[in-house]
Order: sequence, then C-alpha cells, then structure tokens
Amino acid sequence: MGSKNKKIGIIVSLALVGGALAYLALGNFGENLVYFFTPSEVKAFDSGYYQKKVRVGGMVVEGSMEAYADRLGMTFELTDGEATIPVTFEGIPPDLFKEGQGAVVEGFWTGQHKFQSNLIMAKHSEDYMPIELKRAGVELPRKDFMKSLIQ
Amino acid sequence: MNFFNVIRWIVWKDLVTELRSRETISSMVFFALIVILIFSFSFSMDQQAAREVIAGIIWVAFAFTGIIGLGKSFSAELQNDCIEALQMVPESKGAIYLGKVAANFLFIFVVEILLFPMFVIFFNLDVVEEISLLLLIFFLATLGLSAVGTLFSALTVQIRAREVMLPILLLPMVVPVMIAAVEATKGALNGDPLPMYSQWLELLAIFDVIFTVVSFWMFEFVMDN
Amino acid sequence: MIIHRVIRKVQRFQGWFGGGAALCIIAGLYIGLIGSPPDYYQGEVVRIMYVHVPLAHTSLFAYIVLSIGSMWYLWKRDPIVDNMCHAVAAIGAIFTTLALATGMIWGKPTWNTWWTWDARLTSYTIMLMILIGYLMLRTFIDDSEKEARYAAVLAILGLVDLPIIHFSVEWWRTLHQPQSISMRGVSISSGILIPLMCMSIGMSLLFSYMLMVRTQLLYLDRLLHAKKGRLMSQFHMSKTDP
Amino acid sequence: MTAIACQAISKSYGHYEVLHDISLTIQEGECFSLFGPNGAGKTTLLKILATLQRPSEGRYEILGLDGLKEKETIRANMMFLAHGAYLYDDLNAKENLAFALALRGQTPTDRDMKLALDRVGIGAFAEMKIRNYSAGMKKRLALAKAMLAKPKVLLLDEPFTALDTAGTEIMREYIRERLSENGAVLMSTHDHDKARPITSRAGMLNQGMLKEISLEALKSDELF
Repeated sequence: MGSKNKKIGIIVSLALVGGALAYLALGNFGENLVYFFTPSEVKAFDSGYYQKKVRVGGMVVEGSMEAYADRLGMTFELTDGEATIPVTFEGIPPDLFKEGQGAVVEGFWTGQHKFQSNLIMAKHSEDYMPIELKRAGVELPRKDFMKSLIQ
Repeated sequence: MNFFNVIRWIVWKDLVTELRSRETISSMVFFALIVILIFSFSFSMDQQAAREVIAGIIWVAFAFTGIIGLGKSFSAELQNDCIEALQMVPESKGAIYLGKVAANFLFIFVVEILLFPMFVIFFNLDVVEEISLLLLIFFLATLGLSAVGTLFSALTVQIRAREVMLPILLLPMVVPVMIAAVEATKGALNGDPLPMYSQWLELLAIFDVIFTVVSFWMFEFVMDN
Repeated sequence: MIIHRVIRKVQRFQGWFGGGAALCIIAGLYIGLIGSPPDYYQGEVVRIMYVHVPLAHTSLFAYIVLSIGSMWYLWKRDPIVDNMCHAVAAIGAIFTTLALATGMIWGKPTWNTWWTWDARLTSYTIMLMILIGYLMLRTFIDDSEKEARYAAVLAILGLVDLPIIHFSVEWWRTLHQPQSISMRGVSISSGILIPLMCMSIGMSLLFSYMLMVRTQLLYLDRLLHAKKGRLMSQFHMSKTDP
Repeated sequence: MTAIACQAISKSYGHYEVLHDISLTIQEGECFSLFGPNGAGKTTLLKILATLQRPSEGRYEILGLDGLKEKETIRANMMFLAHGAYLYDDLNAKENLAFALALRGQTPTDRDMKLALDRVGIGAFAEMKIRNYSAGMKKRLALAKAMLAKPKVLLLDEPFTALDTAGTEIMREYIRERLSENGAVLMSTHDHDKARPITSRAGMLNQGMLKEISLEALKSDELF
C-alpha cells in the first residue's frame, strides 16, 4: 500500500473507531445496562417485566422489617428516596443485612406490585470509618448510601 | 486498485475451494447437529423452560461451530505452504484480512441459517414474527465473531498447539459479542418489545466496527514480520 | 538506546524498591491487622480490604504497563521491551489471581455471595484469562521475534476488549462499591486510610521490584541463549573444518 | 548494480543459532549457488532474504531497498520458489496461476498462461486439479508462475529436486533467461552437477557460517 493510501486508511479507521466510541460515550443507551433497577423504575415496569428475574437495589426502610413467625423469611420495604416497594423474602439473610442499610435483592416483580425474592445481597458503600467515630456521631462529608446507588 | 483486487481474489479462492471440496461447511454443519442433539438430550424441557436457556444454547453451538470454520480458514493455507505466498503479497496485509473475514463470515452465516430450523424443531420455538430481527442479530454477532476470529486463526495457525490455542485466545475476547448476542436473542425469542433490548444490537454494531478496524491493523503484525 | 539507559539508572535503586516494599507492607499489615479499629458497618471483615484493594490496583496497573509496552515493542522492536512485557504479564497474572481470591473472601461475608457477574468482577476475570492465554501463547513459539510480535498483538487486543467487556456487562450501578478515593473526595476516615495507603505504596513498590528483577532475568537469559548458540556453532565448526 | 546485499545477518531459534554473521553481495546478472549439508541454514537464509523472516541481528538490502522497511516494493520485484509450491490443491493449474499473479498485482492473459504452461511441459493438464499432480508437475507449475511474474530477483530453494532431466533443463534455461535480462539469482542446492553450468559464484554454508568457494572447487568432489 502506498503511503498516500495508508494515510487514507488511517483516517478512515480513526473516524470509524472515534465515531463508535463517541456513540458509546454520548449515547444514552448505557442507562439500560444496569446490574440492578431502582424501586422507582420497578414501580414503572409494564406487564412485560412481570415474572422476569430482575435485581432491585435500595435502602431498607427503618422499621419496616418483619420476620415470619412460622417459617424462615421476612417482609421489608426497599426505597431509593422517591419510591418504596414491598419485598417478601424466603431464606436466611446475610449478616450485614440491616435496616437503614443498602441491599440488592434478586427475584420477581409480581402483578400485585410486590417483589418476591429469594436472594439478598448486602451492598456496602465506599465509606469506611471506625465504630467509635460512628458512635460519636461523626459523619463523613457525603450521605452514606445514596451516592453509591446513583453515581 | 490492487487492494480491492486482492480482497476479491481471496474471497473467490475461498469460495471456489469450498464449493469443490465442501470440507468446511459440511464439517461445521455435522458438528453443530451433534451439539444440538446433545443439548436436547441433556435438557428435556417444556417450552417455557426452554425460553430461558435456549438463547444461550444457540450461541454456544454457533460459537463452537464458528471456531471450527475459523480454524480451517487458515489451516487450509498450510497446504503447500500457501501461507508464505500470502505473507509475500506486495500489498497491505489488510486486504487479505478483509477477504478472509468476508469468506469466514459467509461460511458461518450460511451454517447458522441451515441450523436455526433445527433449533426451532428440537426446542419447539415460535419464531415466525421475529425472523428478520433474529437474522439481523445473527448477522451482527457473526460479523464480530469472524472479525476477531480471522485474526486469531491467522495467529494460531503459525504456532504449535494451534487447535487448542484458537479457542483459548478467541473465546475470552468475544465475551462481549456472546453476552450481547444471547441477550438480544433472548429478547427476540420472548417477543419482548424492541426498545427493551435494542441496546444490545447497538453494542454488537459498535463491537463490530471497533474490532474490525483494530484487527485490520494488527493483522499486519501477524502476517508480516 | 534510551530505554537501556533508563533501565540501567533505575536498576541502581532496585534494592531501595525491595527494602521499601518490605518496610511498607510489614508496617501496613501491622497497623491494618492489629493497630487499626474495625469498621462501623462491616466490623472486622473490613481488614481484607488492606490486601484486596492494593492487589486490585496493582494488577490493573500491570495490564496498562503491559499494553503500553506491547505498543512500544511493535513500534520500536526493542527486545528488552518485550522482556519487560513478558515479565509484567507473569507478575500481573499472579496479582490478578490474588485480587480475585481476596475479593471472593471479602464478598461472601459482606455481599452474601462469593461471586456475581458484576461488571468489575467480569472484566477482572477476563483480564486474568487473557493474561494466562498470553503466557501460554509465548510458550508455543520457537522464534523469539515472532513470539514477541504475537504476544504484543494479543495484549493490544485485550486492551481494546476489556473496556467493552466492562461496558457490556453493566455500565453503572453495580454491586461493587465505587472507589473510595476519587475526584469527589475521600470517604475513608484516617484510622482506616493510613494502613490502606501504606499497603498500596508497599504493593506498588513490590510490583516494581519484582518487575525489575524478572525483566533483568529474562534479558540475561536471552543473552545467555545467544551466547550459548554462538559457542555451540563455533565448536561444531572447529570440529568439521579441515 | 547490487541486487542482494546482506551484512552480518544472524538468526537464532531459542537455544540454537542457525545463521551466524552472514555477509553476502550478489550483483545483477549473477547466479549465486549456495551449497551445504542438511540443516546448514540454507532455507533460513533464503526465507530471510525473501522477507518471510526477520533476522535476529544484521540488515540486508535488495535492489538497494531496505529489507526491514521497504518490504512491499521488494516483494513486487522478487520471486521465491520455495520447498512448498504455494499451490491450492482444489484449483486447477490456470486458476492457481491467475490467483498467484493477481496477488502480485499482475493480470496475465489466458494466452500467456497457456504459453507458460506449454513451455514447462504441462499444457495438457491445464484444467486438472493440482491435487492429482505429481511433485515434479507441481514444481513445473511453480516455475510457470515465475516465468509469468518476470522478477528482477529470483530466490530458489532446491530448484532441481523432483525434476527429471527435461525439467532440469527447462529450469536452467529459465535461469539463463533471467540472467540475460540482468536479473539476479540466488539458489540453494546440493546437486553441484546440475547447478554448475549456470553458476557464476558459489558459497558453502556450514553450521550457520558462509564461506565463498571457487568454481574450480565445484568441479572436484572433495568438498561434498
């Protein structure tokens, strides 16, 4: 290939890759590629999503946790600050699963607007501080969980 | 321009030898048939359960079949040391790359078209409405597979243990193609609305563009010292 | 060539890198495991972070070094750059394996799962597979020039592939927490930050030290092979010459 | 003008150095014959000069062009008849010729191809698949390819193996024709009787080292 043709080749290549990368970066289609949905999104699901396995992430609402009396499992509510959804869970939750903390649950959004789950994953934030400081009421500069939920 | 002539002649040569020997396509088809049969023996499924996993099965079968075709593409050049003649072509090696990608794409795509009815029969799929969309998914994913696969075929054919190294190097690289193809196929077979999985088609197209360009330039270093 | 001069200069301080690494890692482990307080949320489990995070950062850095080195090799064809790439791939594979293992040990008590196909985990796994494929590829080629060329091609393709893999799994909102130290500020209190920084610096120094030693080893090995081959052929020549 | 000039070329595979410090100059119109026992490195040297392999050390020029940088121009003016004939088993003789020359950017007419095939004596098998050819016929077809390509520099690896007496004469006649048109030829062979009539200079390659030998020495059998 002559050097002139090589130049044309390089320009075409750069244009193609640049265009693809720009589309990747500027296009908004990345929004749909998520590991988990937020409760507001779940509430807006149409019937196409019923009975499909999805993951939902949010904060466990304080005081909403209620264990079943007769079997393993519980109900609780999950919120993203705007919308709140009820979750029923069967099984043993992880140790770090607590009220007021983040969690990702896997399961189905039913037509009755309840989330049925059998797997809870505790999501922790990127904040780390000693327990004494926390007891003394020291807060890190930003709000604990929400920033890692919505970057 | 000689660049495009070389592309044309490479495609012509691969098609003519394939039409006369029928080695690649027949071995691919029979291999894939065996894979389909084994899958359908090992999962005896109702239609609902099949929907969940069928997209994955289809693409596992297509990827393995594709690897057979891609491996043959350059191992055929080893007869009478023809690969050395390709290395001595007084033209950018990218022309050979594009010709080979076109031929490989054609072979794999034809095999996929031949095999898809088998999946429909063995797994009781209902695909009439989505057929054109499925063809588009096959087209984009096969292009991505052959773009990377042609490069690795040329690379592994010139080293020891070539049959083992082709899948070992190729499969990790095409993970994005496999993820996107499976997700899009799943969406199409479920009859989901297109916007729910159109981003996977876009991702396939982006992968195709980027990898064809990068492999085009890297092919120079694989075929030439 | 300039790279040889740079390597020779840096290598004079090789001992400092090794010593610094030992010092930082011993201090970091002591503060991290004994001296520092438990986390308010994760408790004692947080201590795995002192090993996991530095390993993960270093292995990512190793891949970046590998791909830059590979591009440089294809451009300049300097064999010592290839020795460096070979060295960094082996060390990177070890660091990546350890980062994944410690991550799994951390994930089980905190997330309640050993493994999930989250973006960061997936791309690290593929990175490890590419590195292993890279090291395997190198053992199957006799011609060292060809070996270097093909290995570089593989590394560059991986460099293009890894962001797309990361992207194609999930773009944002992953189970993995975001980075604690970023443009937006630091969200670690100092009692936990100090051992983490100590370990990070120690691990980077350890990586650099290992890289220097191994590059040197491969370089000398290559010279030795060349010398040996030359002596052998001269020996045969003297026997067959009348 | 100098056709081939290589300076201090070395090549090693792993532990073994195949070529050691080879320097060689061949002028236009010269035929250099390379002799040596099996495993002496003849094929490796030819492959390096054919731009198929990169030397571990040293540099070379062909027609005044740098062998590591201006490979594409060199290739357009050079032909390498290697041990493998570079032919596709499922194509016939004419298709093989057309394909090989098209890759070089040449488009021979049907008549040219027929003439070349007749000249090497396989015109009757022009439409036959190469798969059914004998080794000697394949060699003749490769020669026909070189006749159509008309290269300025011709590299030959064992040109006389598999050829019968008539085939050997056709090969020698073709080499003489290239030399008369100011081409340069470098060939490796161990058959000094067949090579002597066309050799202008000769060299002995042994254990990776090259030593030039006189034409008189070629006639005596002591060397071999």
